[in-house]
Amino acid sequence: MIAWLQSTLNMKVVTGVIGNDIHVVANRLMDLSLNARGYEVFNLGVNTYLEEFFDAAVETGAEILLISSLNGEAEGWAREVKQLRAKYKSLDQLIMMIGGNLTVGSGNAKDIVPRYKNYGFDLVCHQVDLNTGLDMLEDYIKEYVPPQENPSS
Amino acid sequence: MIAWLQSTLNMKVVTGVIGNDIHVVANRLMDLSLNARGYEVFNLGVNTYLEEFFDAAVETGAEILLISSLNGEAEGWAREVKQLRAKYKSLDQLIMMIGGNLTVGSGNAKDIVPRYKNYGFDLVCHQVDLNTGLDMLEDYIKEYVPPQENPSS
Amino acid sequence: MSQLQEEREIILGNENVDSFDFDEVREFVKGADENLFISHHFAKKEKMLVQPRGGFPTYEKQFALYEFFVDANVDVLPLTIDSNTRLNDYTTAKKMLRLSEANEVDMLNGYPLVNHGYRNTRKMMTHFNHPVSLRHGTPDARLLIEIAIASGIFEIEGGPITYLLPYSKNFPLDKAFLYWKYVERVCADYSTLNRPINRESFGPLTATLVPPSITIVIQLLEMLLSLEEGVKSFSVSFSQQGSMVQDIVTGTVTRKLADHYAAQIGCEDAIINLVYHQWMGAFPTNRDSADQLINMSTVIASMVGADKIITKTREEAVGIPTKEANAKTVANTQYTLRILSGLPAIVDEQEEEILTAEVHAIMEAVFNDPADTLWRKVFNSIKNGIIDVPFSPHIINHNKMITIRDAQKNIRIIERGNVPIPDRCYAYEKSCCDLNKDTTSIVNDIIRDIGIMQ
Amino acid sequence: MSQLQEEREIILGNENVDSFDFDEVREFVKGADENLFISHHFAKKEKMLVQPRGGFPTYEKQFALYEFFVDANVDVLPLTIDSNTRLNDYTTAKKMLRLSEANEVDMLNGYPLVNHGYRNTRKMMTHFNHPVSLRHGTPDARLLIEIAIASGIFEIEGGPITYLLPYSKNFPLDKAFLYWKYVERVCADYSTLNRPINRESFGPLTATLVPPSITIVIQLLEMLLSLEEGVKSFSVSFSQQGSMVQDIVTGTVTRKLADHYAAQIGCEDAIINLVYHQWMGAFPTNRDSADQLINMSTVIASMVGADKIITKTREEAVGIPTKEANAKTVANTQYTLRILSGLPAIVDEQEEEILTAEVHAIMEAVFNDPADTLWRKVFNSIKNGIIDVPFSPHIINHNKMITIRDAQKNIRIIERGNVPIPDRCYAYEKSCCDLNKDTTSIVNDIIRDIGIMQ
Repeated sequence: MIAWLQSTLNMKVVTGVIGNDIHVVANRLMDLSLNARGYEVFNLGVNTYLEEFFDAAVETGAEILLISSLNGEAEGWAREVKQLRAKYKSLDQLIMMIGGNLTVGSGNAKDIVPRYKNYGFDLVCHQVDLNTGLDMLEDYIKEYVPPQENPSS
Repeated sequence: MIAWLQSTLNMKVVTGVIGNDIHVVANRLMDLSLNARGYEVFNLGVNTYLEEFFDAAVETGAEILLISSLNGEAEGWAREVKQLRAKYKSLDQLIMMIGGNLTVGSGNAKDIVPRYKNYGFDLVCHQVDLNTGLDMLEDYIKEYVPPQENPSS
Repeated sequence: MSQLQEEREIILGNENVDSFDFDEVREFVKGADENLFISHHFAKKEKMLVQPRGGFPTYEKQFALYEFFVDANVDVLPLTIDSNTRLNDYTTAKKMLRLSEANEVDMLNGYPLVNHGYRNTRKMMTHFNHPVSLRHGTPDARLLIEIAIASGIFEIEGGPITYLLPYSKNFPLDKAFLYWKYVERVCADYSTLNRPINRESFGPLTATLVPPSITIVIQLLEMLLSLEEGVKSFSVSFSQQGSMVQDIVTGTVTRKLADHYAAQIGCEDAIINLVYHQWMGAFPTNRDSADQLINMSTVIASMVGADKIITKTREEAVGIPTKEANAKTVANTQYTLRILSGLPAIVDEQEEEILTAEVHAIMEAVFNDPADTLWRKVFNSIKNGIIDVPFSPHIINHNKMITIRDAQKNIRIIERGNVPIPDRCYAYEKSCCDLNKDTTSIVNDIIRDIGIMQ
Repeated sequence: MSQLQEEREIILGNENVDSFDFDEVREFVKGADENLFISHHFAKKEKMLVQPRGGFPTYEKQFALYEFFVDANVDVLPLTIDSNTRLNDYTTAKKMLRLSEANEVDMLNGYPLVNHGYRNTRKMMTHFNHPVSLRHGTPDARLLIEIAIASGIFEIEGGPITYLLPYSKNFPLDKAFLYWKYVERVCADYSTLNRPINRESFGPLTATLVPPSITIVIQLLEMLLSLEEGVKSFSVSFSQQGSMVQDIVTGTVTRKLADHYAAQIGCEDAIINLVYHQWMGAFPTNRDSADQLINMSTVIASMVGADKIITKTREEAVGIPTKEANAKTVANTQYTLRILSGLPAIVDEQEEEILTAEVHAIMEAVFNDPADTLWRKVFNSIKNGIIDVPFSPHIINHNKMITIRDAQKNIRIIERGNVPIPDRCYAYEKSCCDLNKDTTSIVNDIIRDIGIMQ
C-alpha cells in the first residue's frame, strides 16, 4: 500500500453492494476509503445477498457491517434485516450501517432515515457523500457504548 | 501561365458580374476558364453596371460580352439591354451571353431562356455548369455568321 | 467425426434450435456475398468503417433499425443480443419475445437470435447485404455464434476475459476459456470456406480508469488464443481514454505489439485490425454536450488511425437510444470522417517506450506461468493478479491496482498491486501525478476522473 | 493641441454624435474595470477565450443576446456593426434603427453603434462587465472606434488590408491606410490610461483558398502598422483552412514570425495573441453536419494552441443565426474545451521551414519597396502583386495567384503570379499536387476545393 493509505483505527468491517446491483465503482471506492482509514476490510463486492453479509460478519468477527445500495431497491431487502439478524446470536454488538441511494425515485432523508433505523440500522446515509458518511461512522464509533450482555436476550 | 492554361481560340471577351453582386468566386473561375480556353479576357469583376460592360466592349473591340449574374436580380437590369446597346453603333456584331442564376426564387429554364433572348442575348445559361456553358459558347461561335452590315440600320 | 463436430452436434441439438442443417449452412457460407464479410471491407481499406450499436427484440423492429442505418450510410450493422440470451436462458427470451411481438412493447434489451433462428435471421442479413457484427457479452456463446454464422453474421465480438471480467461477479473463468475455444474453432473452420470470419476483442473492459497496459495485454492475449485455434482475421480494440495523446500512443503500441506477438506464434498471415470505441464511460446528460463528445471521439479515432469506429448516441446517458438518434450519429460520423483532412503524424517516443515495456513485462510474466497451455497461463495470471482490471466486479479479479488521471488526463498507475509493471515505468507513472494528497482527496480525484466527460 | 487631437475633434464633431466629452471619456477609460479589457483576460491565460458572433439593431435585442451569451458562459462578447455604418452612412442607419424599434422587425444586420451613441451603449457594456470585441468591416472606422472605446469596447478588429480586400471593389486602399493609422493612434493613446486596448487583424480574408503565406504576411504587416503607432496588445488571426496539419503549422509559424518582426522594430514589449476562426468558408446546410464542423474546428483550435476562438453556428448556411443557436455554440465550445485533454505536441519541420521561407521572402520584397513609409511599401506591394489575395473582389488586387488543395486538403500555390515565392518552395508546393490535368478538371477541382465542408 502506498503512503497515503494509512490511518489510526483497526476495526474489521464487512462491506458490499446488496441485491441485484452491479455498481462496482462505488464498491471499489468504498473499499479504498475504508482501507485508507485503517479498517480491516472484507469486501463481498457487488450483487451480495443479506445472508452473505451476516455470514461474513460472523465468520470474520467484524465490528461493523456497511451495506451499499445504489439502484434504489434496498427497501425490498432491508425489511428482513431484524428477522435475519436475530438468527445470528453473535451479532448483538455489530454496528450496522447502510448508505447510497436508498429509495426508488425521489425521496427525502427525513422520511427515509427513520424508516431504515426502524429496520435495524444504526447509521443511515441517503445520498450522502462517501467521505462524509465515513466521518459519520467514525464519530459514531467514538461515542459508541456496546450494549451490555443481557442474559435475558 | 502554367502548362494547362492553353487553347486554340484567340477572341476577346469582356466579362463580369452585373449589379450589386459580390460573387467573386464565380467571376474568378470564369476568368480562369476563359483564359484557359484561349480567350483574351477583360474582366470587369463584380458589381459592374450594364453601361460599364458596353463601354468596355467598345473600348477593347471585344467580340464577346459574357455577363454573370448570381443573386437573381438580373431581370431588373436585362430589360435595358436592347435600349442601351442601340446607343453603341459599333456593337452590332457582338455576341452577347448571360449565365448564372437568372431569376429570384425557383424558375425553370423553359420560361427563362426565351425571355432573356427577347431581351437581346444570343446565349442564355440558367443554372448551367460553367464548363458546359463555355462549350455552348464555343459551339455557337463555330456556327456564327455575323449579321451583314445593313445600310438601312 | 471429429471431437469438435461431436460437440457441435450436441450444442445444436438444443431444444430451442429448429433442426440445424450443417451441410446447408456450409453451402451458404461458401457461397455468401463478399459484402457480408467485414474482413472483405477491411481488406479494401477505403475508409474507417462506421458501426453503431443497436438491437431490438422483434424481427420487424430490427429490420426497421437497419433501414435507418443504411439510409444514414452505415458501413457495419450491429446485432446486439438481449440479456436473457447472454445468460443462455432461451426460455425466458422466447417468452419475452412473444410478449414483445404481441404488445408492441419491448420486453428485451436486444435481439434474441437463438429464438429467431438462423433461417429467418439470414433473410434479413442477406436483404441488407452489409457486414454485421454480433455484440453479446455471453460467457458461453457456443450456440449463439453457431446461429449467428448460419445467419450470415461474419463478425463475432467478445472473448473469455473481455466479456467476463466487466460483467460478471462469479461466472467461472476457466469455463469461459473453454467455451471461447469452441467459438474460435468454429470461426476458424468456417473461415476456410470463403473470406475469413472476423473475431473482435472487447477492449473497453470496465471503461473505468483501465490503464492502457492492461487493456493491451488483454487484447493481445485474446488475439493469441484466437489465432492459436486458426482464426485468420482479428480485431483488437480499445475505447477513448480521456487524453488524446494516450489514445494515439495506445493505438500505435497496440498495432506494433499485435503484429509482434502474432508473428511469435507463426501467425504472420493473420490480418489484425484496430477498432476504436467512442467514449464508453459516463456520458453527459445534456444531448448537445454528448454530441460534442461523440464528434471529438471521431476526430481522435482518425488521429489514432483506427480501421473501425463504434459509435455512441446523444441519448447515451438517457437510456436505449431511438433508431433516429442512432442513425443521426452514423450520418454525423461519416460527415466528420469525410471532411477531416491533413492529419499530422504524431509520435510520443517516451510514452510509447514506457507503455511497450509495461506490456512486454506483463506478457512475459504470463508466459512464464508454469501451466501447460496459454489459456491456463492467462487464467492463473488473472487469479494471481498479474493481470488486474480496475473496477471489475468479478471475484477472481485482484483489485489491487489503483489508477488516477494526471493533469493531461492520462490514466496513470499509482498502485501496481501484483501487476509486474517494471520499476522505472512505475516510477514514471507516479511521477506524472500529484501524490502529496490525503486519501480523501485521492478518492475524490478518482470520482472526478470517472466523470471527466460530464 | 496635437494634430491627432485636432483631427479627432473634427471627426467627433459629426452631426450624428451627441456632444463627445473627451475628458469624461478619458476618465471612464482610466477607471474602467479590468474585466472589460480582453488584454487582461489574455494575460491571465487560464483557457482559450470563446467569442461568438452577433449584432442586432436595437439596444433591447442586443441586450437580450448578451444575456443568452452570458448564460452560456461566454468569455468575449461580440458587437457586430450594421452595413450602413460600415459605409459611414449614419443617416440611413438611423432611419433603419427607428424602423426596427417601431416595428419589431430587424431592418439592419448589426448594431448601429454611432446612432446609439456611447452614453447608452456604455450602460450595456458595464452592465455585463465582459470584454467586448468590435467587428465591423469598415474602411473608415475613425468615428466608429471613438464611440466604441467611449462605450467600453476595448478590442477593435480589422485593418486597412483585411477589412478592405475581401469586401470592397474599389474603396481607395491608400485612404484606408490613413484612416487606420488614426485608429491605431487613438487605441495607442487610450492604452496608456489603463490596460491596453487590443487590436485584432482579420486573418480569414476572403476565406477562399488563401494560402497561409499570404495570410501570415498580411497579419504581420497589419501588426507592424499597429505597433508602429504605439499599440501594445495585438491579435493575429486566421481561419480553419481545411487541413489539420496546415492549421497547426500556420499557427506555429505565425506566432514565431510575429515575435520576430515585432522585435525587429523594437516592440518586444507588445503582447501578441493568436486567434482562430472556426471554418469561414461555405457551410453545410444540414445543421447536424454544421455542428460536427464547428466541433472539429474547436478541436483543431486546441491543437493550434489559439488564445481565442471565434465561433460559428449551426445556422450559418441558412442566414443570421438566432440568439439561441449562437448561445448553444458557445456552450458546446466551452464543453469541448473543458473535456479535451492530452494534446500532443505536433511539429512538421518541413512544412514549417517552407512556409517560413515563403513569408520571409514576401516580407523582404515588401520592405525592399523604395517607398518611405511602411504603409506605402505595403500599398505598392499590393498594387504590384507582391501580395495577392485569391478571390479578392478589389480592383487593386492582382488575382494572378492560383491555389488548389492537395490530397490532404492543404492549400497549395500552383501559380504564384507576382508573389515572390522562392523557387524551391514553389516547386515543393506544385509537387504536392497532381497538375497533369486539363483546365476543366482544375477549375472543377477549385470548385470542389471551395466546397470541401459541404
